[in-house]
Amino acid sequence: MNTGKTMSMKEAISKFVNDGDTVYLAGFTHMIPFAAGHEIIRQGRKGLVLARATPDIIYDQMIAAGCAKKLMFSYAGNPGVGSLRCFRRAHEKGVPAPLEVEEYTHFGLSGRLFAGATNMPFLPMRTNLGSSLPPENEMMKTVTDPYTGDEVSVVPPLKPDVAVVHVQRADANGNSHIWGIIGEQKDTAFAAKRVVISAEEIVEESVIRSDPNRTLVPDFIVDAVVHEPWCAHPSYVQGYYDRDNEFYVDWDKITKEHEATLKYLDEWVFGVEDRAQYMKKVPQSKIDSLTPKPAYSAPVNFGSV
Amino acid sequence: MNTGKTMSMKEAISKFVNDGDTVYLAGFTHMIPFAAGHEIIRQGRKGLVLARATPDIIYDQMIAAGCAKKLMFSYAGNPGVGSLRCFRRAHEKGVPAPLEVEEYTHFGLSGRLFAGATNMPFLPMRTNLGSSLPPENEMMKTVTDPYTGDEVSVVPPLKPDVAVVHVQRADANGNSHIWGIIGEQKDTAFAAKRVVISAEEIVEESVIRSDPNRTLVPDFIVDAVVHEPWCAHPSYVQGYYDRDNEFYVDWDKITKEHEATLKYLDEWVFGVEDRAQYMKKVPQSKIDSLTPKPAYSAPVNFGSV
Amino acid sequence: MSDVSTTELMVIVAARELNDGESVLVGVGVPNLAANLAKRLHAPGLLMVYESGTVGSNPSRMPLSIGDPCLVSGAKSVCSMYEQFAYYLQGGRIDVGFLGGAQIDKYGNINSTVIGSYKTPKVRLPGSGGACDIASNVKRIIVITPHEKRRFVEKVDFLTSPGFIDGKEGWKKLKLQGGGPYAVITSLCTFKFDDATGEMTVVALHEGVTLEQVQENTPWEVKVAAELGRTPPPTQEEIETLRALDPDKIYLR
Amino acid sequence: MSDVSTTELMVIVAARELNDGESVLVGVGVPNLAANLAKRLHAPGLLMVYESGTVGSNPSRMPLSIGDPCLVSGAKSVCSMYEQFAYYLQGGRIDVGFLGGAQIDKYGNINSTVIGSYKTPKVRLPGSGGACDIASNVKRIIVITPHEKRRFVEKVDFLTSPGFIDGKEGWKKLKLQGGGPYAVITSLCTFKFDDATGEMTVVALHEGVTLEQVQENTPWEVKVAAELGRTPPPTQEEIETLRALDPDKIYLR
Repeated sequence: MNTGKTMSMKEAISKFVNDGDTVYLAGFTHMIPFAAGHEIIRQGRKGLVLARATPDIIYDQMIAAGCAKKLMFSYAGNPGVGSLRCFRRAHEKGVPAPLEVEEYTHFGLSGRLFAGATNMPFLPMRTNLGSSLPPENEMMKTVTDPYTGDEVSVVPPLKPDVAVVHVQRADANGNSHIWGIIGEQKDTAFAAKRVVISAEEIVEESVIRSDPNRTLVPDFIVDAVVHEPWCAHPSYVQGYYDRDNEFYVDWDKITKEHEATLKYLDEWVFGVEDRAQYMKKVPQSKIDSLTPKPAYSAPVNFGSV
Repeated sequence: MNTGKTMSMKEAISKFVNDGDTVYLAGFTHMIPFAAGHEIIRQGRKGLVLARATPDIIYDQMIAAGCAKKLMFSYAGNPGVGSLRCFRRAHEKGVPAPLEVEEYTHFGLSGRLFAGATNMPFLPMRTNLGSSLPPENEMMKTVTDPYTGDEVSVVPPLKPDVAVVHVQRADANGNSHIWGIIGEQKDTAFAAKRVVISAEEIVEESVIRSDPNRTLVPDFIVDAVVHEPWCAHPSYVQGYYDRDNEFYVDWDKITKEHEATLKYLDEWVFGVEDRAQYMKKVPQSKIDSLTPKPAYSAPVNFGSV
Repeated sequence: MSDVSTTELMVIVAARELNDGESVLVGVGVPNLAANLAKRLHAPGLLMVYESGTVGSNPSRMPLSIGDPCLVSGAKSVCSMYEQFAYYLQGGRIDVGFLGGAQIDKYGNINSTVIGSYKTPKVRLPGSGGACDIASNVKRIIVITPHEKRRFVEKVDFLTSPGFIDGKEGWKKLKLQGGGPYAVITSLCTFKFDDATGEMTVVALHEGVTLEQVQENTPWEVKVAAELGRTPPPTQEEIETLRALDPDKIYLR
Repeated sequence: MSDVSTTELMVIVAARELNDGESVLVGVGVPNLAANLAKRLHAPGLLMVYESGTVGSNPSRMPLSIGDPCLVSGAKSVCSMYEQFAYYLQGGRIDVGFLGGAQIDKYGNINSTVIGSYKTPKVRLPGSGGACDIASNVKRIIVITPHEKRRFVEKVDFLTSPGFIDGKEGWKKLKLQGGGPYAVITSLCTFKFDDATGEMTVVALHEGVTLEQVQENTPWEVKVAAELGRTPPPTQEEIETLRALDPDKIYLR
């Protein structure tokens, strides 16, 4: 197999993520690349603009570690649990450092990514009118609809400096098959200036080419490919492992105090070298409980003429 | 198997296509629903606005049969061959009847469908500026980009009265798996007020549910489901049959004169009752030559938690 | 029925507001229970759509988030995030959306963003997520909320999701395609909204609740419908079906 | 090399303009041959994208249309029609686009819509298709056309796809993201475009062709590059590789 653009997560983050970058770690609840976030923390990146519709636990950790100067988001909660305490501590109290916010609705932020991915000048959308948000965010503007004369809310394209997109399977050059909740995976990859793909499995190009409709990210927009099994834990990967809901609940307790949060980071981020070492610390019983039973898609015939 | 919304093409056209409708028979080179076009001709619909990016042979036939008052399109050629002679005869010479045109670029017309499918107020796009087309089509307007001050071309949403979308496999309620060139299949279904799905195969709902990412059309926007094998001939269906290129070349000769064209319609459209009878007239050797060798997609695991 | 909890009661009352054949945008927790309860009882053809892009899910367990893998395996269709908001919500294809929040006012405006000022919040809440998008585009908004004084306010600190703004006249000027707030189901009563003014109006009191109790827990002068009703008590079938949906009492605490 | 046909020559000259690692939006026929020829010779990493949404195709036969199923089986990726134009073309990800048409003027403006007036055409041509979208968004436009007087005109009857409009100044006002026309490869010569004025300029004459022949077949006064070159003759490798691509001479007539 040719090695293409494959490298370690350490190398990929070192090469493609710089201090001050606008970073988008993709994944709407699904395939959130925790391993990439942890490596960014380990490498001590500073002054990042962290963009994600749902910051989730991974950005809470990066904020607690002091990587971020700003959070761009649409829903800053611990999904199904409650608050993101590190985000709140930074934004409300400046601990460990003050944190600016740039806030949208889900439609608004996913729309900014879609507009960035497709290089639209701006994107009209049916939302935001009447809300208190547009006056607080100068990126949200209005335009007069030339067909009806009505006022229409618009957002500008978002083009992050760098994105990490985790996928189920990719070839060594970055052609990626993604299934399940596809969220903003494709739009993030197309919108970003630099793209790191991490994958549960690296497969032969022929596997990708057997089903081109499943390829949401084509290789020529990809800069690095990282083979990183269990990259998304405690988030999940459809068909590979389930969400570790227990950890999402525990995070609420771990983060009650900043010091306890740092202790967690010391053990699980700074205390390991990479995802493989992290996974060695996860008990086998936990791994077993998260592993789903197989359920395969019915194949389709592309034919050969 | 429950019969859901299944009915014959005859019944579906009779129920859902009215004189004067804006009709979109979907399919960018692929899965063009010829059987639906023929049934519309047989049922003698008049005054239709025929919308398609590429009118192709099917709309040439419907124009020759006198069904259309207007053609909305972006490329009115016989792909790989040359002119659409019936379209030209109608538009240039009024034979068999005058034909208006409403014309876009491919991006413009596929954009109108996308905007219709997603109910955008209007869609900004990077094209049309400098071209002679916008002055000839009052639906194309410009808006000032509120971020840069630049002039931006926009198109309004298109919402056809009725669409026919051919697919590889659907369940009885219209959940549809589509692969290969997916063109404007999804956008047409979501944009249209009434939707007829025709399918090479009707499958159990469990087949659809085994691969929800492949479902481009969900049942709740579908009005009728027609089981119509070989619906698309002489166009093609990925994995089922190849394009009958010979017929595309022949069509150029058949249509040199309006009378010869009518003779073709008499034999192949009015001379048969339905697609099954039409296929009985196609020689077995032709059918064999169009049948591809199988080439299956690598399955994916969705897992069961 | 004294053993029916307040949460169970609210879920059952909400479920009754869903009609067969409708499409509903579901969040996790209480709205998910309401939708699933309706589907199992009087609305077998209810279409459930989640913000995560899953359509027609067939979950094997109680979903623990709107992105739970159990919502994907066996779903009818799954699309991207932008597509979900564009094709389904903006497309005008969703009949009912459930919303909640920290504050609600008498026009059904909801705050789920901050307590205090936006720039220097006392409490920073999660923010809109899809709530403003849902409020702007669904035909009927249903709110399920405990009836507490701190939640019912004269004026929301921050307007996250539009109700009828300052009344129906002002709301009409926004030309939203959605139908606006439809019902607020609380631990004490059901509110609907006055057709002319867009103001929240008590239409039914739950069993054992008085109008005085409602007024005591609502800071503005409560409007009452001409024909004030009583919430029909939960039936045995409703209670049993609901409890079977959440046997581990994850949400039915 | 006298047995090399005009079409073969134009394809070979066009192929030389494509660089390894570039992305090219390909139409069927002659442009498809040029791209495949370049890929087999000096540009193995050329990425071919088709209007039909297929990316990185691996065709088992000569595609007979841009939607040929052989472009799908074994492709890297296939997306929808709007997506192809939005993510790839508008996305600014395509380096080279091939265009053709019935008329071209000295600024590289192309007509593929009508001969005569738009409302009452003498000849109705197929129209833009993706041509105007390609012209507006690719970094380099390459035109391959027989050098005939009726095709080279002072002013196109209809401007389907923008070249440099009335010169670079006017063109800059449109703020297109594309780079505009780059080369016109005819049966007689290769034109490129003057950096300052945007006017078509002969840069190389094909073997045996004189400047007088070019002028005779061009209605305006032809500009000539300061250093006029000669098209290097097709090599044996170029000819053999090209002919192997179209053994049935479907396009190499």
